[in-house]
Amino acid sequence: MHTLELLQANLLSPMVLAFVLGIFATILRSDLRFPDELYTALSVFLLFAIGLKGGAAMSVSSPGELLLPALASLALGVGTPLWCYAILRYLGRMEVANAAAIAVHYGSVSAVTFIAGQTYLEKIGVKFEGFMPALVALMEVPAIVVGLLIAKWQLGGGNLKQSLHEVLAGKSVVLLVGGLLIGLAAGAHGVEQVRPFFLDPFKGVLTLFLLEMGMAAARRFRDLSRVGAFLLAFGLVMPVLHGLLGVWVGRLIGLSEGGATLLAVLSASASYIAAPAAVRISLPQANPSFYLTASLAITFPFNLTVGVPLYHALSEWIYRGGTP
Amino acid sequence: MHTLELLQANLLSPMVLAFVLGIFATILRSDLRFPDELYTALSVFLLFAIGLKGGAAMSVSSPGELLLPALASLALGVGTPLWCYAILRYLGRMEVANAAAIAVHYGSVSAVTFIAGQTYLEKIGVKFEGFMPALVALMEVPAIVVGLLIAKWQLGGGNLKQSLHEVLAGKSVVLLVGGLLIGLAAGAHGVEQVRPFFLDPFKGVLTLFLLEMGMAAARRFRDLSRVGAFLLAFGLVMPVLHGLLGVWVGRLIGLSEGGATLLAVLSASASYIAAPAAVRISLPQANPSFYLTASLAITFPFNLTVGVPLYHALSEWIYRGGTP
Amino acid sequence: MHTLELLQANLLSPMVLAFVLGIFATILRSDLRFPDELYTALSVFLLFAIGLKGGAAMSVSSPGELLLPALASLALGVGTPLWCYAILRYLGRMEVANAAAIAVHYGSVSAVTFIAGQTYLEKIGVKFEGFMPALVALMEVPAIVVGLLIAKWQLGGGNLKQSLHEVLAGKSVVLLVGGLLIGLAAGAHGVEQVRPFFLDPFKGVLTLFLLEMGMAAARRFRDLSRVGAFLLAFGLVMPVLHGLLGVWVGRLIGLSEGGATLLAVLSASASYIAAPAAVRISLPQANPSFYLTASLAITFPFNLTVGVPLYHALSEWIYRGGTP
Amino acid sequence: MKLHPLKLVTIVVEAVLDTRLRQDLLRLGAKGYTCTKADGEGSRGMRTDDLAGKNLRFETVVSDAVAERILTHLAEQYFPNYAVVAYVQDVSVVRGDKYV
Amino acid sequence: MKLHPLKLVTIVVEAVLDTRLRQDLLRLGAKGYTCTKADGEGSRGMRTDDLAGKNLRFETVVSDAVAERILTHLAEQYFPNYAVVAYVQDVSVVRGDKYV
Amino acid sequence: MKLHPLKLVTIVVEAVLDTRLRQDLLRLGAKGYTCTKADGEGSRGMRTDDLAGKNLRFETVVSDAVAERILTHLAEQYFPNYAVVAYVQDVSVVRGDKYV
Ligand SMILES: Nc1ncnc2c1ncn2[C@@H]1O[C@H](COP(=O)(O)O)[C@@H](O)[C@H]1O
Ligand SMILES: Nc1ncnc2c1ncn2[C@@H]1O[C@H](COP(=O)(O)O)[C@@H](O)[C@H]1O
Ligand SMILES: Nc1ncnc2c1ncn2[C@@H]1O[C@H](COP(=O)(O)O)[C@@H](O)[C@H]1O
Ligand code: NA
Ligand code: NA
Ligand code: NA
Repeated sequence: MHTLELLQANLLSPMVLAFVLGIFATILRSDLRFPDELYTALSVFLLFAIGLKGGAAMSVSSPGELLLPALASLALGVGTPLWCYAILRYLGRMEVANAAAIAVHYGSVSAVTFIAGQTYLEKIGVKFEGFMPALVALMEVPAIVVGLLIAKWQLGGGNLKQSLHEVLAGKSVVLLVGGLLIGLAAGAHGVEQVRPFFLDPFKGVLTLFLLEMGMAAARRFRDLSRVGAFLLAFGLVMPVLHGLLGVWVGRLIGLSEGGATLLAVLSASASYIAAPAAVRISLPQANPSFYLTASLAITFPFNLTVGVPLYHALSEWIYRGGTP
Repeated sequence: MHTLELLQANLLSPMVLAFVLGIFATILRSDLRFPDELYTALSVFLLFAIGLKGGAAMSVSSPGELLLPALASLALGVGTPLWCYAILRYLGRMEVANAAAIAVHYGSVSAVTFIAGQTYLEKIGVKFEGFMPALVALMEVPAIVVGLLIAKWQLGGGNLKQSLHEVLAGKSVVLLVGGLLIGLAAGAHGVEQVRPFFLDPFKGVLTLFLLEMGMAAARRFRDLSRVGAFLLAFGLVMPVLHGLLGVWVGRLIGLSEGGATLLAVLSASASYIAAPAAVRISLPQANPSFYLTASLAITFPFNLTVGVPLYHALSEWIYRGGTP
Repeated sequence: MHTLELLQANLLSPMVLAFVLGIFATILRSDLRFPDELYTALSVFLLFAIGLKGGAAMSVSSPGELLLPALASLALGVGTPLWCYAILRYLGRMEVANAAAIAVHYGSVSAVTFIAGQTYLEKIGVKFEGFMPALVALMEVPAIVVGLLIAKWQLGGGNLKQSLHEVLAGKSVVLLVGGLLIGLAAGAHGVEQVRPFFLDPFKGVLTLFLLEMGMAAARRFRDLSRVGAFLLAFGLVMPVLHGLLGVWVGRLIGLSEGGATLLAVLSASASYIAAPAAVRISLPQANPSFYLTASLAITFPFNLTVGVPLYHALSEWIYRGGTP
Repeated sequence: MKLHPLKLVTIVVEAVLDTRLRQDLLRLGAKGYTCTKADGEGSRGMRTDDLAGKNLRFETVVSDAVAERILTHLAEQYFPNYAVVAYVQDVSVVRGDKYV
Repeated sequence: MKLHPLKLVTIVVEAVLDTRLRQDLLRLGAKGYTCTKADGEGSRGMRTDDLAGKNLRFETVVSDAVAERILTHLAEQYFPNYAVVAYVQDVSVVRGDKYV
Repeated sequence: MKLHPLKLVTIVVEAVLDTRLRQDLLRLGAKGYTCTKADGEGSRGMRTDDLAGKNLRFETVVSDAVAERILTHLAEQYFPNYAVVAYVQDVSVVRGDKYV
């Protein structure tokens, strides 16, 4: 009951409702469009702000605390694409390029899903470690390397170095890590100065952003039939398994209940910004209909609506000794 | 005296002054330009925010209250274009297409004028019904249908179905109604979360938007001579008549003094977003110089500066028994 | 020690750190880009907001107070390009067009440097006169006239009238002066209404803007080798001399310590918006690599990081009778 | 490299015709098109672009027959009442079969 | 459909020449033009575009005589000191009288 | 005014190839290029543009040899797997030496 209430609260938050509005706008063939520039501006804001906030939080914690979570994130980032590839290739009988491409997406992470998870925890009053945003940056990259290496090993060709540079110097890593470092250097007091721009309006900006995300996801809906039942199931089941794994690992390395929830959210999320760009450059024979539709039109909506509250419920359940 | 003071206060508000600055920037041939994308972003913000706010207000009122005002709005939306057409065609001796096109604009409403009216009332501390933004959406559409039907009936041709879809699924209706529904579903408490982004900065965003509107209106000024004295008079007299009618209807159906003022503002306002797009598609033989100049360069500035305080003064006068 | 602490505080402010992040993003060849439209939107915001704030502050001061500072600003605006030209032409042996072009830039002012200075003073709690933003507008223009006159006199040709119009009706003057007049007319009370949009988030917007400025400055870095040691020295020494002069003049005309600091910041700053546009139109034979690189890649970063705290330290030192 | 001769049709229209023109082009036989935002001035004094967006510039590589069809369609449907400009050029493309 | 041969002049200039070039084109006899935002690289190393906007790409359909006049004007006024590129092509238009 | 015949190569590609194509063009001998943002539809159903930006439209004035080289490069490197369209036209320019 408690979980259901929280689920309902999540579904009725302005953020999730805006996402749904975006879906409807597209289905109704509305002429509502966000200019690309607005989309870029909103994403710059969100990534930089989440970095700033995390950095300010980290500035009061000791660097040693970060070690274990960092290692665990890297391990998750390396492991996830491996089993995803195996499942897609041998269970799903997909071509090498497509299997590797999708593995990259599910191994990497979605910053917006993370942000939605963080906003959810804040709203229901659950604390988490300040360094969590640093893990977003850490988990974005390894899966891309692993997935592309698999493809290279199976197919030959591909330019791993170029796509590594593209991810590491890509705008999401630069803004997130840059924001973190600025938050760290300026400290909580320094970040306080820019609170009315970067922190207070954060949820509102996220709402507007999710409106656009809803439209983008819905534009992919017509590809849903093309991707087939296997990928649909994959896009719904893998997040839950990865979520469970995330909570379990989080507990293992001593994260708080909230921190474990966010690690679960990260593991469960699939990238749709950094990964698609890297894959399109380095693995162009993979069909974007598969990886983008799965990540953007299946897994993202699932995580945003049901996943986040679910992972938190799992975390709560595990942390409170398996009793609901 | 009291009214004059309020008029002065309105003319000296940052919003109206920004509109005047926009006019001057254009007259001085400044290179100040707002990118289209900024204009779009600001209008997305304003429409969605006004919807959210209205929805949150409606969430604490009973649905029954909305019935009478909704019916009255629809009646105004159907009636206004009828008499506007008659006046323009037979008194103004305009061509069918132009008369119908202008009737569409004066029968439909301007969301920004409404927003300016609402902001004015809030500033001078006059309360109004929470559901008023819903009426904006309701009053935007009927006049477009009626006006285009007149043109179809007189001229044949035209694609009413397509333009109906274009208005109903148009961005202003989607954002306004979408915002309303989200506000309703999330409730006042949910909307509170996004207050620092959507509600607190509202007047500032409106100020920036009106700066751009001033530039757009002034670009139309050179067409003023072309439209002729009749249309100039029409653009100044009709709003006042519609304003009076709006107050009177508002009182009749039991709105508060503030609610009646806003109904007057809506009736008096002329559309310059939804209507032009619909008319241009469905009635392309009508000359945009006429309808856009009248609505954007005559009626909008009039309402923004003098109209809004005037309609409120009328409302006050009527509600307080006709004694000033 | 005290000064060093303040310098450090400046260097670790989110604004300066964002500038540094921008530099790194470019050096790392990140794909992070701000759309032109976002840059325009941010600069519209900053210029208009600084005007509004200044206007509101001026609305409670007497017009007479402005006379002496205005005259002094004009004198600085006329004098600066004269000696800059002489130094560049005869000491630096530059061509007439290039010397005149650079003189224009160093005689004119940078609104963003001013804004950074003002933000710095506010943060360390030093008061200044409300009319200072008016001086930005006053000091932007004369140097452009003087510099172009020199070039015209030496080279013939050039269209002074056109470029005067371009500066006077240029977007930075229109927004700054327009904002000032609106602030004046609306008064502190009127401006209070738009505080959550124009004033509270100001530092945050500046942070984002400086991120973009850092990228733009860094894109100029590869031209640094081309401009030569003389211009490099010029770009570092002149600001300090002009800063000293500014403090001294400020004291002479009776400004407060903070006011003198800001006059120093203005004198020390080099234009990179109004001046380049005017020079490019009227003096196209001058090489933009020289004037833009000097102003954007040398002087601006210097002022932002070291200059502002330095000019304040100078001011403090002079105002407190030469004892640190 | 073998090149195939085809036609490039460029069309500048007011933004209000966006959706319609896209549908028209594909319906009339174009296999694709490219669209950029534009502004401009022309002989007609009609501007609806103040707040609703500016012009759009479409270009489409097509066969001679489809080019003819597109121009005829524009001339009948849009030239009389809308701000539209269109012109045709010869182009050479690499894979000719992609466009017909 | 009867087509008329005309010239298409395409001009890419730095953004600072915006207003000027628009006026020039109409004054030199063009009946209209279309303008899109662009960026690019060229042989000159001069970039003022950092903060003041990028290039603009103008295209105008004109008679041979006007094309000639525009090119001459560009060559005299702008080529020496500004970042400008211009080229001419043959085009066919539907209503030839609209452009002359 | 003396005009020189050259080739105009127009290339529409998905935005992900931005940096690469700029480098390619200069390396293959183009002395400059102009790039505008675009969107469009084509025969392939692949869209990565949802969130990562749309198409880019490059145009470059080059000699016949460079045009040939660019088209061959596109055909080998990008046609098989990317959304790319390219076509060539004849153009006349004022200062021919600027482009070769
Ligand atoms: N001669 C021309 N050359 C290029 N574009 C033109 C020309 N005339 C008109 N246009 C474009 O077509 C649009 C509509 O023109 P018009 O129908 O003449 O008002 C203008 O806004 C321009 O973008
Ligand atoms: N060969 C070329 N083809 C197409 N556009 C060019 C070419 N060369 C230069 N441009 C464009 O013209 C602008 C100015 O070039 P430039 O004067 O050579 O520096 C560049 O920024 C490009 O947009
Ligand atoms: N026939 C065409 N004419 C003009 N542009 C085209 C054409 N076909 C495709 N394009 C452009 O090239 C891009 C990729 O096309 P495609 O590879 O066919 O999917 C599209 O998004 C369009 O912008
Ligand atoms: Na993941
Ligand atoms: Na009305
Ligand atoms: Na200066």
